[in-house]
Amino acid sequence: MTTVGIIGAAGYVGGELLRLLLHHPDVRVTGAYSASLRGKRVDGAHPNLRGHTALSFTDPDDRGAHDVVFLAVPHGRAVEHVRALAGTSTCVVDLTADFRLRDPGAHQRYYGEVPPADDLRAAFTPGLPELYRDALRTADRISVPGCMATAGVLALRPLAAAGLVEPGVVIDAKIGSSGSGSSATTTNLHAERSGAMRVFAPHRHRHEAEVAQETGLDVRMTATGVEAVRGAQVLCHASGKPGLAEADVRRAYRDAYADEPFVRVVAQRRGLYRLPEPKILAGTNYCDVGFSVEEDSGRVLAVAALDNLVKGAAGNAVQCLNIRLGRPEDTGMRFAGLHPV
Amino acid sequence: MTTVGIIGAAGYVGGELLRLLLHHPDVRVTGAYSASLRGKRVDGAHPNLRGHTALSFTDPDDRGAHDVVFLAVPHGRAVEHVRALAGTSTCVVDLTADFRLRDPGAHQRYYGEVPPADDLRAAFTPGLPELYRDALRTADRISVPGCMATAGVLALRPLAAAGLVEPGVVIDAKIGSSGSGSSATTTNLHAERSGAMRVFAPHRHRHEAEVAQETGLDVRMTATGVEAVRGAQVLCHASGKPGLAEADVRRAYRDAYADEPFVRVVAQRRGLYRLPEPKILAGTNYCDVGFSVEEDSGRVLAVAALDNLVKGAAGNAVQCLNIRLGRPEDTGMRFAGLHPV
Amino acid sequence: MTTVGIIGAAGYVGGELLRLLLHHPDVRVTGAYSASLRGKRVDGAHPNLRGHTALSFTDPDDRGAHDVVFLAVPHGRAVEHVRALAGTSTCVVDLTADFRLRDPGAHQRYYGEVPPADDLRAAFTPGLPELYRDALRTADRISVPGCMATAGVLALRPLAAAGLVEPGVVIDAKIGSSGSGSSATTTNLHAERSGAMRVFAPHRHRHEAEVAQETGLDVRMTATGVEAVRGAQVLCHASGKPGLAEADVRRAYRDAYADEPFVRVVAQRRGLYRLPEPKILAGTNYCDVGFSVEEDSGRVLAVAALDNLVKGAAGNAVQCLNIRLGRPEDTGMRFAGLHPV
Amino acid sequence: MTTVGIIGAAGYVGGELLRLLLHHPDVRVTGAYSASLRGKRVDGAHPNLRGHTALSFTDPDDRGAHDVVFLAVPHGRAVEHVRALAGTSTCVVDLTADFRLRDPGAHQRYYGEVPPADDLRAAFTPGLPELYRDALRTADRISVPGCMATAGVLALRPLAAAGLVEPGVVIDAKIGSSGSGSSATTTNLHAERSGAMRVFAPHRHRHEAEVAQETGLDVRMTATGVEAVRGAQVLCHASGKPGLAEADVRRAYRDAYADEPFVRVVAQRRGLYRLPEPKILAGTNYCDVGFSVEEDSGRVLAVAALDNLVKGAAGNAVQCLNIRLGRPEDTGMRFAGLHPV
Amino acid sequence: MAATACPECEGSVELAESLTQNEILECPDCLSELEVVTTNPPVLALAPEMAEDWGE
Amino acid sequence: MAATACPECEGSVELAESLTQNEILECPDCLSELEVVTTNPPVLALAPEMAEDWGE
Ligand SMILES: NC(=O)c1ccc[n+]([C@@H]2O[C@H](COP(=O)([O-])OP(=O)(O)OC[C@H]3O[C@@H](n4cnc5c(N)ncnc54)[C@H](OP(=O)(O)O)[C@@H]3O)[C@@H](O)[C@H]2O)c1
Ligand SMILES: NC(=O)c1ccc[n+]([C@@H]2O[C@H](COP(=O)([O-])OP(=O)(O)OC[C@H]3O[C@@H](n4cnc5c(N)ncnc54)[C@H](OP(=O)(O)O)[C@@H]3O)[C@@H](O)[C@H]2O)c1
Ligand SMILES: NC(=O)c1ccc[n+]([C@@H]2O[C@H](COP(=O)([O-])OP(=O)(O)OC[C@H]3O[C@@H](n4cnc5c(N)ncnc54)[C@H](OP(=O)(O)O)[C@@H]3O)[C@@H](O)[C@H]2O)c1
Ligand SMILES: NC(=O)c1ccc[n+]([C@@H]2O[C@H](COP(=O)([O-])OP(=O)(O)OC[C@H]3O[C@@H](n4cnc5c(N)ncnc54)[C@H](OP(=O)(O)O)[C@@H]3O)[C@@H](O)[C@H]2O)c1
Ligand SMILES: [Zn+2]
Ligand SMILES: [Zn+2]
Repeated sequence: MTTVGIIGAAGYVGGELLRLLLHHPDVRVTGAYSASLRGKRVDGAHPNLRGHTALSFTDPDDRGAHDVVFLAVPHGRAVEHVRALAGTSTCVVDLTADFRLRDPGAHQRYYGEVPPADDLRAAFTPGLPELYRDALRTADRISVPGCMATAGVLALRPLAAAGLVEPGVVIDAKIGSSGSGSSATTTNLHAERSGAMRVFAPHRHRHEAEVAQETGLDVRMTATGVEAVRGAQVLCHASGKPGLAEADVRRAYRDAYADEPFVRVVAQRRGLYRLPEPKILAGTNYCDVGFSVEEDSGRVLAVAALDNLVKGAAGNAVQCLNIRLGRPEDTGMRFAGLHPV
Repeated sequence: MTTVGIIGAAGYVGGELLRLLLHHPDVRVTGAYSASLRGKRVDGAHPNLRGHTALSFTDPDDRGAHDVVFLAVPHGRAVEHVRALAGTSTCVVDLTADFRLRDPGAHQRYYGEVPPADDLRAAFTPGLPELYRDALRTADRISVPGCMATAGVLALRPLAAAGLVEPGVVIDAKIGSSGSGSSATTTNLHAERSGAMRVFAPHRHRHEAEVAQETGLDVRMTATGVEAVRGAQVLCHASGKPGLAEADVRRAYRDAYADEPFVRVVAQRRGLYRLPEPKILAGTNYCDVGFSVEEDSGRVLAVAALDNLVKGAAGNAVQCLNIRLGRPEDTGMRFAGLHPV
Repeated sequence: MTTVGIIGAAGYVGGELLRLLLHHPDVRVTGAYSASLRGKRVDGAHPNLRGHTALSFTDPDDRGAHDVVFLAVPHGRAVEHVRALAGTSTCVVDLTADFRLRDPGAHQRYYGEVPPADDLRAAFTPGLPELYRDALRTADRISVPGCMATAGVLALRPLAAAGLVEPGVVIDAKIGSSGSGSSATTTNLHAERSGAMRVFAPHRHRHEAEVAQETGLDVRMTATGVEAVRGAQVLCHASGKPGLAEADVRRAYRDAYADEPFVRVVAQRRGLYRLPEPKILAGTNYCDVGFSVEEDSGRVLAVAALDNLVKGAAGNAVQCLNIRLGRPEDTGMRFAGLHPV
Repeated sequence: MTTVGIIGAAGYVGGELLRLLLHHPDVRVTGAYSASLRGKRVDGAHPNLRGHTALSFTDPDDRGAHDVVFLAVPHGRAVEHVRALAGTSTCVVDLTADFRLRDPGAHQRYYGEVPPADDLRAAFTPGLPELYRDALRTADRISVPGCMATAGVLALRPLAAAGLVEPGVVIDAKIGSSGSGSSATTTNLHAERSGAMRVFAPHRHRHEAEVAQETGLDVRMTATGVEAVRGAQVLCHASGKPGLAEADVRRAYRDAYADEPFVRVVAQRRGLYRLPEPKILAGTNYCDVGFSVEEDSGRVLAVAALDNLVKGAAGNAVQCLNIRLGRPEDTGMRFAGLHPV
Repeated sequence: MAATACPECEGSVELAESLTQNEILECPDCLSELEVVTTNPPVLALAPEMAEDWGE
Repeated sequence: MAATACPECEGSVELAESLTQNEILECPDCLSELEVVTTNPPVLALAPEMAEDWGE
C-alpha cells in the first residue's frame, strides 16, 4: 500500500483527489490537510463522500510522512511545501502552476513574479502522460499542467508534431465555475456567475504559455467563463499547411492517441455529439479531442474537452501516480461519465 | 416631481428600485445610498443601468431630504432609519421584515429578537395593494411584505375570505438565489448553489407568519432554494370545505382579482404554462395565481409565482408609491415579461 | 456469466442500464434492442459509452435468448414482452409501471386503463431491496418502482412502520427533465423547459399509489418539473403522533437503514448539504433520506433525493439483479457521486 | 396608426415582435398569422402576453392588408410572401436570411440554393440602423441581418472602417437555444441541450458572409451552442495594424457609436461586467460592444453581445420601423434589462 | 472478421460474413452511414444522406 | 476507541484516548459541534454555536 497525503484537501481539487484515491486499490489516504477545517470531518466539506470515509482534516502544520504528497494549494503556495520536502524521496505531485513553466522568463511574464529556484524547478517532470509517460515511470517530482493547458496541448500536439499547421493558433477557451476554486467571492456569486459569458482573460490566459511550451506553436489564448460548474473546452483555430487534406489530420490524431486510455478522438459526421463536449465527461478522466478541416480554405478547427477537476487536475494526477506505481493507468478511474446530463 | 432616496441602493432590491424609478415619469431619484460603494457609479454595481443614469452612490451618513425614502437594507437595520425620520412627513417605504408583523409576540417568535417599539410599528400600513389599497392612498409609513409571503397571501386570500378551505394549509415554497441578496457567502457560491434543491427552512419559514396574519389560516411553510436567480413559487396544499366545487374556487379568484392590474388568474386546461411559473415573470410586477381542485377528495392546490425582486419587493413598493401619489398603478412597470426565457 | 438483454436500450433508462451493466463483472450484455436505431452503434445514442462498447442495437423483433431481460420500454408496452416470455425461466426486470400496483382497481384509477391479467401480475416481486430483499433472492419477475415512488417510500416507510406519524401525508415532488424520457416534444424543448417550475401533476401523481401501497399511509402527491436533467426530490409533510420526539424519528431512520448499502440518513445541523439533495447523487445509486422534526407543533418533514435514472430506475434494477445473483449489492455501482457539481 | 401584420407570429421571433408591437404607441397589430395555431389565442403560444392582448392567430392564407408586414417565417419561405406583395407599397420587414446577401454567388455558396430573383433582392435595404439609417427612412423592403451577424458587424465595423486591423479575423460565436426556433427536435431536447458546448458550425457559419459583406474583412466564423435560452456573443480575434494603440481603438468605437441609441461601448478595467455579456441584455434592444488591445503583440479582441430575439431579430426590426415611421428609435423599447439575472 | 476502410475517414469498418448489397453500415469512427456497393470484393460508399439538423 | 452518544442526536461519537477538556468534536451523524465538558467520565455538550448562514 502506498500512503498518500493531500495538502489543500478541503478545496475542489483536493476533494476530487479524495474521491479518486479513497477507492484506489493500491493507495491509502493517510493525511487530508486543511488549516481552516482541521478536526472537521472530510465528508462535511465533500458531501459526496458520505459513507465513503470517516477521515477528518489535519492541520498542514502537523504533516506526517507519506509516500506520496499531492499539493492542491493555491498558486504560489506549493513552493514552501516542495522546499520542506527537498532531499526526501517522497514523491510530490504538484497541481499548482508553480513548476509548470520551464522557462523562468515565461513564468515571470505570465505570473508577474519570481519563479521558484532553478534546482527546485529542474526536478519536475510535467504530469502529462500522453507526452511524458516514460519519464513519469520514475519521476519523484511531478507538475500537473493547467486544465485548459491540457486540453490545448492534447488538441494541438498531433497537428504540431506532424507539421500540419502554421504556427499561429488562436485558442478560445471556455470554463465552468469550479475552475476558480472554492472560496466565496462576488465573482462566483451564483446570481452573478449564472448564465455568464464572461471574458475574464481577453489575452494571454496563463495556460497559453504551457500550450506554447509543449507544442512549439505560437499560441494566443482567450478564456471565457460560461454556465457550468465543471468542464472546459478549447476551440483552436489554425491554418493548415498548403494542400492539407482532412485524411492527414485524422490520421495524425489516430496515430497519436491509438493507445491512449484517456484520449478519445471524436469527430463524427452524424449525431448530436459530433465534437468534444465537456458535459458528458463530468467526473471522468477523459480528454476528448476532435477536429474539423475545411479543405478549400485550409482552415482547421481542433477541439478538446475535459472535466477541469479530473483530467484537468486530480484525475491526471492520479493517472501519473498509476504510471509511477506501475499500475494500469485507469486504476480507480473507470467511471464512464453520464448521459443524459 | 417627487424626490426619492434609496438606502441600500447597492443591493439587489436597491438595484431593482433604481431600474424602476429612474424611468418613472413622476419621480426623480435624488439619492442612491451605499456605504461600501460611496462615490462609485451606480452602473458599476448595476450594469443593466449603463446608459440609463450617471448617478453615483452617496454615503448613507450624508442622507439628504427626500419626499420618499425606500429602505432596502438588511433585516433589522430599517429601525434606525425609521427612527431618524420619526416626526417628519417623509414617506418611508420599508422593504425589510422589521415592520411586517403586527403581533410583537410573533415577531419575537419568528425573528428571535425584540420587535421595534409599538409607536414606530403602529404607523405602518402593509404594502400590499390588493389588500390595503385604500389605506395606502394616504400612508406615510409602508411596510412591504416578504416575497414568498406576498405569493402565499395572494394565493390563499380568496379561498380564506370566501371560507372555501379548512384552516390547515401546507405551503411548499421555492426561491432563486437572488432572494438572499448580494453578499458573497459559501451558501451562494455558484458551484454550490447551482442545481440546488436546498431545503433551507424545513419548518416555520418566517414568511409563514405574514401569510397567517393576512389570511387567518393556520399555515406551515417550508422553503427550498432551487436553480434560478430570480423567481419564487408557492404551492399551497389545502383541503376544501365539504362539497367544494371547482366552479366556486374559480369564481372566488375571479372576483378577488378581476380589477387587479398585477394579479392574473392562471389555471388552464391546455398548453405548457397551465399554472403560475416564475420564469416568464422575471422583471415584471405580476403575481400569477392559479389553482387546481380535485372534487372527489376535496383537495385544493393553490399556486402563486412572482419575481422576488419585483412583485416580491421593489415593484410592489413602486406600486404602493403609485397609489400613494394617485398615479396609475402600473406607471413605470409595463414590461410584459419574456418568452421564451 | 449471466447474459442480459435490454429492450428499450436506446432510451434514457436503457442507456443507464448499459452504462452499469457493460462493466458489471458477472454479466454480459448480449442484446441491446431498439427498433428505431437497429443496426446503429450504441455509442451513437449514448455518447458517454464511447470506448466502452462496440455493440450495435438489434431490432426487438429479433430478440434472442438471455438469462435476464430488462424492459425499459414505454408505460403499457411491457405487458407484450412479459407475455412473450410467459412460462420461460428467463428473469424479467420490468422498469415500466405495468406491474407495480397490486390492486387492479388502483391501476385502473391511476392509469385509466385495464391492468395486465392477474396471473401475469401475481408473479411480480417489487424491485425495492429495502423492503423485499428476501423475496428478490429468488424472484424471476421483478417490477421496479417509479422514481418518485422509491423516494417517497424510503422517506416515509420508517415513520409509518414505527407508527410515528398520522396517516395523512402531503408529498411535494420535484423532478428533472430526463424523467420524461428521450422523445422530443414541445414539453421538453430546451427553451420551454429551462428554468421551469412546472406543476405538471397538481394532484394524484401516479407514484402516489405506490407510496400508499408500500407505506399504508394516506398520501397525496403533487409533482413539479424543475431545472435539472437528472434528479428527484420529495418533501413529505406529515404530523407526528402526539408527543413525538426528534430522537424517536432519528432512531427509526437509523434502525431502518443501518445496514442498507444505498440509503444514507442525512439530517445535519451544520453545513451546506444538511438534508438530501439530488445534485450530488447524479450517477449514483443512493437514495439519501432525511428529516426535520418541530417538536412543539409535532410537524415532521421527511425528505428524500435520488437520481431518477439510477436509484429511481436502472441502478435499483441492477441492485435487484445483484441480489438475485447472490452478488454484493453494490457490484458495478461504486461511483460515489460528484462535488462540486 | 400604422397597421401591422406578422407572418410566422407563433414562432419565437414572431412572439417577440408581438411583445414589442402590442404596446407600440404608433402601431396597431391587425394580423398575427399562423397556420398550425389558426383560431387559437395568441397568449396560449406566448404566455407572457396574458393580459396584454385578446388577439387570436389567423391562417396565413387569409392574409389581410396591412401597412407593414413582418416576415418571421423559416429561412427560404419569405420569398413567396415577398412575391405576393410585389408591386404593392406595403412595407415589408423580412427577418429571414432570404434577402440578406447582395452577392448571389455568396448566397449560393452559403445556403446551397438558388437566391431569389435579382429584382426582388435589389429592392431590399439591410435592416441595420447603425449602417443604413438614411436609406431606412424611406425603405419599403427591409432585410434584417442575422443575430450573430449583427453582433459581428457592430463589433468589427469601427475597426474596419478606421483601418485599424488586418483583414483576417476569426470569430468565435456562442448562442442560446432560442436561436433555433420553436420546433421540437432532439437537438433542442432539454436533456440533450442543457449545459451544451456544441460546436454546430465548425467553419463557415452562414452569418460569416454577412459580416464579410458589411465590413470588407476576411472573416471566418465558428459557432457553438451554449447553456442559455436567449443571448449571443461574438469574440472577434484580430491583429492590429503595426503600431496600433489602445487609445485609437477606443476612439474608433466611441466615434462610431456616440449617438447610437442601442449600441453601448463596454470595455472596463474593473468590475464583474467588463466586456459585453448577453445575460443582462435579455429582452433589451442593446448590442453592447467592447474590446481589449494588447499593445505589445498588436492583438485585438473585439466582443459584442445581444439578445438574439431582440437586437438580433425583432427589436432590430422594430428599430427599423421606427426610423421608417420617423419616430424616436427607442419607441416601445425602453426596457433596460435585468440584473441580477 | 474482415474489415475495410471507411471511404469517408479511413476508419476500420468491420464486415460481417453475410454482407448483402445495399446494406447500410455505420463507421465506428465518424458515424457515417455507408452503403455496401459490391460484396465481392466488399466496396463501401457514403450512403445518400438526409441532411440532419444539428443546432442553430 | 471509546465512544459516547451525541447529546444532540444520539449518534455514536468516537473519543480519542487523549481527550482534553474544552476540545471540540464533531458528531458524524448530525455534524453538531460538541464540547468536551469533562474527560473522566467523558461528557459532551453542544458547543456554543455561531449561527451559520444557510440560504434565503
Ligand atoms: N479548480 C480547477 O479547475 C483547477 C484545475 C487545475 C489546477 N488547479 C490548481 O489546483 C490548486 C487548488 O485549486 P482548487 O480549485 O482546489 O482551489 P481551492 O478550492 O481554493 O482550494 C485550495 C485549498 O488550499 C488550502 N490552502 C490555502 N493556502 C494554503 C497553504 N499555504 N498551504 C496549504 N494549503 C493551503 C485551502 O484550505 P485551508 O485554507 O483550509 O488550508 C484550500 O482548501 C490551485 O493551485 C489551482 O490553480 C485547479
Ligand atoms: N432579495 C429579495 O428577494 C428580497 C425580497 C423582499 C425583501 N427583501 C429585503 O430587502 C432588503 C434588502 O435585500 P437585498 O436582497 O437587496 O440585500 P443586499 O443585496 O444584501 O443589499 C443590502 C444593502 O444594504 C446595505 N446596508 C447594509 N447595512 C446597512 C445599514 N445599516 N444601513 C444602510 N444600508 C445598509 C448594503 O450596502 P452598503 O453596505 O454598501 O451600504 C447592501 O447593499 C432586506 O431586508 C431583504 O430582507 C429582499
Ligand atoms: N426516465 C425516468 O426517469 C424513468 C424512471 C423510472 C422508470 N422509468 C420508466 O422506464 C421506461 C423507459 O423510460 P425512458 O425514460 O427510458 O423512456 P425513453 O427514453 O422514451 O425510451 C423508451 C424506449 O422504448 C423503446 N420502445 C418504444 N416502444 C417500444 C415497444 N413497443 N417495444 C420495445 N421498445 C419500445 C424506444 O426505442 P425504439 O422506438 O427505438 O425501440 C425508446 O428508446 C418507461 O416505462 C418509464 O416510465 C423511467
Ligand atoms: N430565433 C432567432 O434567434 C432568430 C434570429 C434572427 C432571425 N431569425 C429568423 O427568423 C425566422 C423565424 O425564426 P424563429 O426562431 O421565430 O422560428 P420558429 O420559432 O420556428 O417560427 C417560425 C414560424 O413560421 C411559421 N411558418 C412556417 N412555414 C411558414 C410559411 N411557409 N409561411 C408562413 N409561416 C410559416 C411557423 O408557424 P405555423 O406553422 O403555425 O405557420 C412558425 O411559427 C427564421 O427565418 C429565422 O432564421 C431567427
Ligand atoms: Zn468513417
Ligand atoms: Zn449528533
